[in-house]
Amino acid sequence: MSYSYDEQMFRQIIMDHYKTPRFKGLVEQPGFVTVHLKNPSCGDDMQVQTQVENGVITEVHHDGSGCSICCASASMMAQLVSGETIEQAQAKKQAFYDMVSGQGIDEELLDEAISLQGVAKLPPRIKCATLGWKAFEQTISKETVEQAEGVTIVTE
Amino acid sequence: MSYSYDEQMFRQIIMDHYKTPRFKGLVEQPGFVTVHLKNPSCGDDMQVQTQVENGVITEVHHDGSGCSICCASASMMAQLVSGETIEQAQAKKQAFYDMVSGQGIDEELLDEAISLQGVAKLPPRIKCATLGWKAFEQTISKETVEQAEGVTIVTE
Amino acid sequence: MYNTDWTKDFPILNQEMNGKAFVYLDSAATSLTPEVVLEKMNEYYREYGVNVHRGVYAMGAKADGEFESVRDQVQKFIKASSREEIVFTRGTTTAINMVAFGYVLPKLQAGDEIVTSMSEHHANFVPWQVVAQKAGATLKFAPLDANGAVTPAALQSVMSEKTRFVALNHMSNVMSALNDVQALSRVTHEFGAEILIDGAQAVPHLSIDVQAIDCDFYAFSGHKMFGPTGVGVLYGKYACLQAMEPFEYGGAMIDQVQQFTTSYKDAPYRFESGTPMIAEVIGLGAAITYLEKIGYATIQTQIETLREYAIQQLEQLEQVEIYNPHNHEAATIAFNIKDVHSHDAVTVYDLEGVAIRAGHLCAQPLLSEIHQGSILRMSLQVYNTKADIDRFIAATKKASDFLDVLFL
Amino acid sequence: MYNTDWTKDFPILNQEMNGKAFVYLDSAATSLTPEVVLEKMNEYYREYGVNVHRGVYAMGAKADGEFESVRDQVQKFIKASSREEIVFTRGTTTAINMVAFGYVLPKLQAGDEIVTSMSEHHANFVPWQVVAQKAGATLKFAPLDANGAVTPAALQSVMSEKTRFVALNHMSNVMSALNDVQALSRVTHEFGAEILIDGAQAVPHLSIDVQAIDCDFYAFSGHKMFGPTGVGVLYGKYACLQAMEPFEYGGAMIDQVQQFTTSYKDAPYRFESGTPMIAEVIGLGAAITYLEKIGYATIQTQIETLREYAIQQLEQLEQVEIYNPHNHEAATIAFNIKDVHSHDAVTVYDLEGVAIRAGHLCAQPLLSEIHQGSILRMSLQVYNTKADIDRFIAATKKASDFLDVLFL
Ligand SMILES: Cc1ncc(COP(=O)(O)O)c(C=O)c1O
Ligand SMILES: Cc1ncc(COP(=O)(O)O)c(C=O)c1O
Repeated sequence: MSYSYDEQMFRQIIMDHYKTPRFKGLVEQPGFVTVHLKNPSCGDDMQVQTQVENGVITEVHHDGSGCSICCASASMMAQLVSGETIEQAQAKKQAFYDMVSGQGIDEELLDEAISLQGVAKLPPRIKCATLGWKAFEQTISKETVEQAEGVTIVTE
Repeated sequence: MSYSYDEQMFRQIIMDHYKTPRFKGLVEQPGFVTVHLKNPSCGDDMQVQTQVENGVITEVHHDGSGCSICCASASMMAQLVSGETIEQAQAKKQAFYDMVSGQGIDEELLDEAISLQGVAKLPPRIKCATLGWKAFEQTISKETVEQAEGVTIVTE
Repeated sequence: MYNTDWTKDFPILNQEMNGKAFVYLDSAATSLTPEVVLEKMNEYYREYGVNVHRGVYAMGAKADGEFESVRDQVQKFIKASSREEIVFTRGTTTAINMVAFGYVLPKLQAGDEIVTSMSEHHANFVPWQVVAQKAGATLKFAPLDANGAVTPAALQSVMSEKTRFVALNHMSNVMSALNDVQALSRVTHEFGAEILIDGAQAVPHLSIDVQAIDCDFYAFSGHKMFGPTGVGVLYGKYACLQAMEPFEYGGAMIDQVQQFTTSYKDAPYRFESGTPMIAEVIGLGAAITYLEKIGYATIQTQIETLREYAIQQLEQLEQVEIYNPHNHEAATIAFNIKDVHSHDAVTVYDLEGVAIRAGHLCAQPLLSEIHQGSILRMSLQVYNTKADIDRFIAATKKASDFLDVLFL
Repeated sequence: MYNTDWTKDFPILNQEMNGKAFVYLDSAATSLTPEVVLEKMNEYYREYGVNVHRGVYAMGAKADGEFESVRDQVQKFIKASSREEIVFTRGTTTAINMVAFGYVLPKLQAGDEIVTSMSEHHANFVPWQVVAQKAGATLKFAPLDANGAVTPAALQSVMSEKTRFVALNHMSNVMSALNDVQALSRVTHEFGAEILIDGAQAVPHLSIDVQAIDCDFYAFSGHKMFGPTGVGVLYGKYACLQAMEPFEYGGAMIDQVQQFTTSYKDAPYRFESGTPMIAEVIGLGAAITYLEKIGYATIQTQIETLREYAIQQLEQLEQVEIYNPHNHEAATIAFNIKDVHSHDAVTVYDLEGVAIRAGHLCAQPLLSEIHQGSILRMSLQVYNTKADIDRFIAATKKASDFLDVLFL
C-alpha cells in the first residue's frame, strides 16, 4: 500500500462514524428494499434500506450492531451512495471491495472510506468492513436478492 | 497345545455333527426355556431350548443356521449336556471355553468336542464355536437371562 | 502425483495377515487411506488444530478456510451448481437419514408411496421402511433385472401419481450393478416425485455430475473413496435443502436463540450443528485431490482388467457360483462356494492373507432375492494387482477344504 | 509418560500466529491434540485400516478389538456400570439430540414440562426448545445463582409433578460454573423425572463417576479432551438406552431386515448405524489414556494457579469487566473490555499471537441474562503457562486502543 495517509485523521474519521453514525435507523415507509445480513462468526448484524427512483439512490438507511469497523463502514457507505446513480454506487462498492482486498485505493470514489484501508491487512475483519456494503449491494440487485443466502427481504 | 490327536477322526466327528446334527429342531411344549443368540459379525443364528427338572437337564434342543463350526459345536453341546446335572453341564461349558481359548483340553469332560480344539488358533471363529454354548448357558442361568444382551427369551 | 508403487501411498499393503503378505480385496467396505490424506489431517492437528466457524483469530480463520475450501472442492467434484448445496455429514447413513426424516417424512401423507429396491444397502432401505411406517405410506420396490440393476422401465412400472419419493443406489454394494440414474431421475420427475441417489459405491469409481443426473439428493461417504472415517457428504438441490428440517439442533446451525424461539441459518449450515468433523472434512479434501490425480480412467481400467482376469479363472472352478458375472463395470465379485458356508470359506482366505467379506453385507433384502443366507464378496480398487488375484484364486481353490483351517 | 515440555506433545504450540509465538487460550472451544492421539490414528490407517463389526478376517478382528476396547476404556473412565451403556456419537451435540428425539420426545405429552437453564450451550438448549414445541410441552428454566450455576434449590423451585426431563450442564461453557450434578440428579429423581448432564466442558477438567452422579444420561465430546474431532460419547443407564428409539437407521444397527419390517440390535449397537468413526474412536481411547497419565489433579492445579494469576492482574485493569471472577474451579475467564466491542478487542489479541474467543459463544441465552451482546472468553488447559498469561495481560492492556490494528 503506497498511498500516503494521515493516520490521525483516519482514526478520527472512523471513530466519528462509529460514535455518530450517519443515516442510522430504518424507516417505515413504502418504496424501500431492506436487506438483513449477519456475520455468523462474530455476530455482526446489519440491515440496509434503500430507495431507488429513476436509477438514482434517493435514500439509504442502515441499522445494526457490531464492531467499530462494521458500524463505521456502514455509516460511510450510506453517506457515499446517497444520491448517487446505481452505476456510480456500484463503482464505489467495487472500489471499496478492491481496497479492503488490497487491490488499490481509489480516493476519489471512496472519499472518507479510505480511512478503512488498513482492513486489507486484517483478513478476518474484511467481512466486518464489507457487511454493510454487501447488504446495500443486495438491496439494489433484484437478481442477487432472490438467490442470496442469509437474507431477509422486506419490500414495501 | 500338547494334546495328541487323530486329525482324521476329528474331521469326521465335526462333519458328522455338521451334516447330521443331534437334538436339532425346537419343540413346542411348556417347561422349556429358549434363548436366541446371534453373532452379528457373520450372521450365525442359534436358538437353544432347555428343560430342567430337579437340577438335571432333561432335554436340550437347538436350531439355527451358521457355519460348520457353529452348527457342529451346538450339536456336540446338546449331546454333552443332555441328562447332566446343572453343575456338571456348567463344568463342561467351562471346559469348552477353556479349550477354545487355548487354556487346556479336558478330554474327559469334552469327549467328542475336543475335535474343535483347533478353534483356539482361529480367534475370529471362537464366537462361532461358543454361540450354542452361550445360548445354553443363558437358558440355565436366570440371572444372566435377565441382564443378557441380544437375547430373546421364551419361557413356557 | 500419486505413486505407482502403491505401497508407498498405502503402507498397509506392506503388512502381513496371518503371516502372509496382505491382500486387500474389501475396498467396497472401506477403501485404504493414502498417506497424503493422513498428512493433511496431521497438518491440521499440528499446525492449526483449532475450532472452525467462530475463528475470529488468524489460526481459526485458517482452519475455517481449509474447511470451507473443501466445500468448493466437493462442489466441483460432483458438479453441483453451488457450494451451498454441499452438506458435510458423518457418512452416507447419516445423509440418507437426514433426508428421510427431515425432508420426506414431514411431507408424507397416509397412502403416499415411496419407491426403493431390494438391492439397496440397509442404509438406503431401513430409513424408508421406518418413514413409510411412521407416515402410513406404502413402500414399493422397483424390480431388479438379472444383473441386479433397476432399469428405467422397472422404475416406471412401480411409479404412480401417489409416489412422493424414490431412493435408489447409483451402484449397488453386492452386485455392483450400475443404475442409469439420469434416466431414473427423469422417470421420477415425470411422476412429480423426487429422488435420492445413494452414491456410496459409485463415487469411488465413476465421475459424478449431479446436475446432469438431475437428482434431488445425492449421498456418499469419505471412507470409501480414499478419505478418512467419520465424514460424508449430502448433496441437495438448494431449494430441497432449504425446505428440509434440521436433523440436529445446537451450536453453529442457529441464527438467533431466544428463550423460547430459535431461528436457523440457511442451508447448508443449518445441517451442520455442533463442532464439525474438522480434520475429517479436511482429509476428505485431500482424498478428492488424490482421486482426481489418479483419475477415474485409470481406476476403471485397472479394476476392469483385474475383474475380468478373476472372473475368467473363477468360472473354471465348478464349485464357485458367481452372482454378478456380467456386471462389467462392477468393482465387486459376489459369489459363493457350493456347500461351503461363507463364514467357513472366509477363514480359508483369511489364513491365506486375503481379506474378503462374508455375510449379509448389509443387504439382507438382496440376499433374500437371490435366496442366499450369506455370501462372499471380493472388491477391487486401483491399488490391487494381478498378483492379488492370483492369491485370491489360490485361496478359492482351497476353500472347499474348509476344515483344514482347524488342523494347520 | 506425557512430556512436561508441552511443545513436544503439542507441536502446534511452536507455531506462530501473526508473527508472534502462538498462545492458545481457547481450549474450551477445542483442546489441542497430543501426538500420541495422532500416532494412534495413523497406526490404524497404516497398519489395520479396515472396517469394523463385520471383520471376519484377522485384520478386521484387530480393528474391531481396538474399537471395542475403547468402549471398555470409556466405561472405566466415567465409571459406568457396563460397557453396553457407552454409545459412540459424532459429538456432544449429536448425543443430546439422540436423547431429545429418541427418548424424551416419544414420551412427552402436551402439558408436560422440561427443565433446562439459561446457562446452557445451544447444544443443550435448542433441542429442548424444539422437543417441547413439537410435543406441546413447556420449557422451564432453573434460575442461575450469581456465579451462573444452578443450585439444587434453584432446580427444585421449578420442578413439579409435570416435569418429565431435566437437561443441565456439569460445567457451563462461558462462566465455567460447576454444578453439583449429583444433587441435581437427586432432586430430579425425587420428582420422578430423568436427567441428562451435558459434560462437554466438565470431562476435560474433572473425574466423572456417572454412577455416583446417578444421572440417566451423560454426554461429552472427544475434541475438548485431547481427542480428535468427529467423535463423542453418550452414556445412558442401560434401561434408558434400551427404551430409546434409534436416531439413525442403516447398517450395523439392525438385527434382521425383511421387506417390510426390521428388528434392531440391543443398545448400544442400535445407536451406531453405518460405518462408525473408526479412527476417531480409536483416537479417543488414546486421548483418555493421555489424560489419565497427566491426571486430573495436575490439570486442576495448573489451571487454578494460572487462572488466579490472570484474575489478579485483570482486576487491576479498570477497563476490564469480569463476569465469573469467583468461579475458582473454572477453566475460563469470561469478560469484556469496557466500550470495546468484543470483535474489536479480539483482533488486538490476535495480532499479539493470543487466541481467545469473542462473540456469543453458542450461549445466547446466557448472554441475554447478563445483558451482553457479545463477550470475550479466555480458557485454559494444562499446557498453558505463566508466560501465556503474561502475553494475555499485555494484549488486554492494548485492547482499548483497538483502532491501532488498522495502522500497524
Ligand atoms: C457445554 C457444552 N455443551 C455442548 C457443546 C457442544 O459440543 P460439540 O460441538 O462437540 O458437539 C459444547 C462445545 O462447544 C459445550 O461447551
Ligand atoms: C451402497 C451403500 N450405501 C450406503 C452405505 C453406508 O455407508 P456408511 O457406512 O459409510 O454410512 C454403504 C457402505 O457400506 C454402501 O455400500
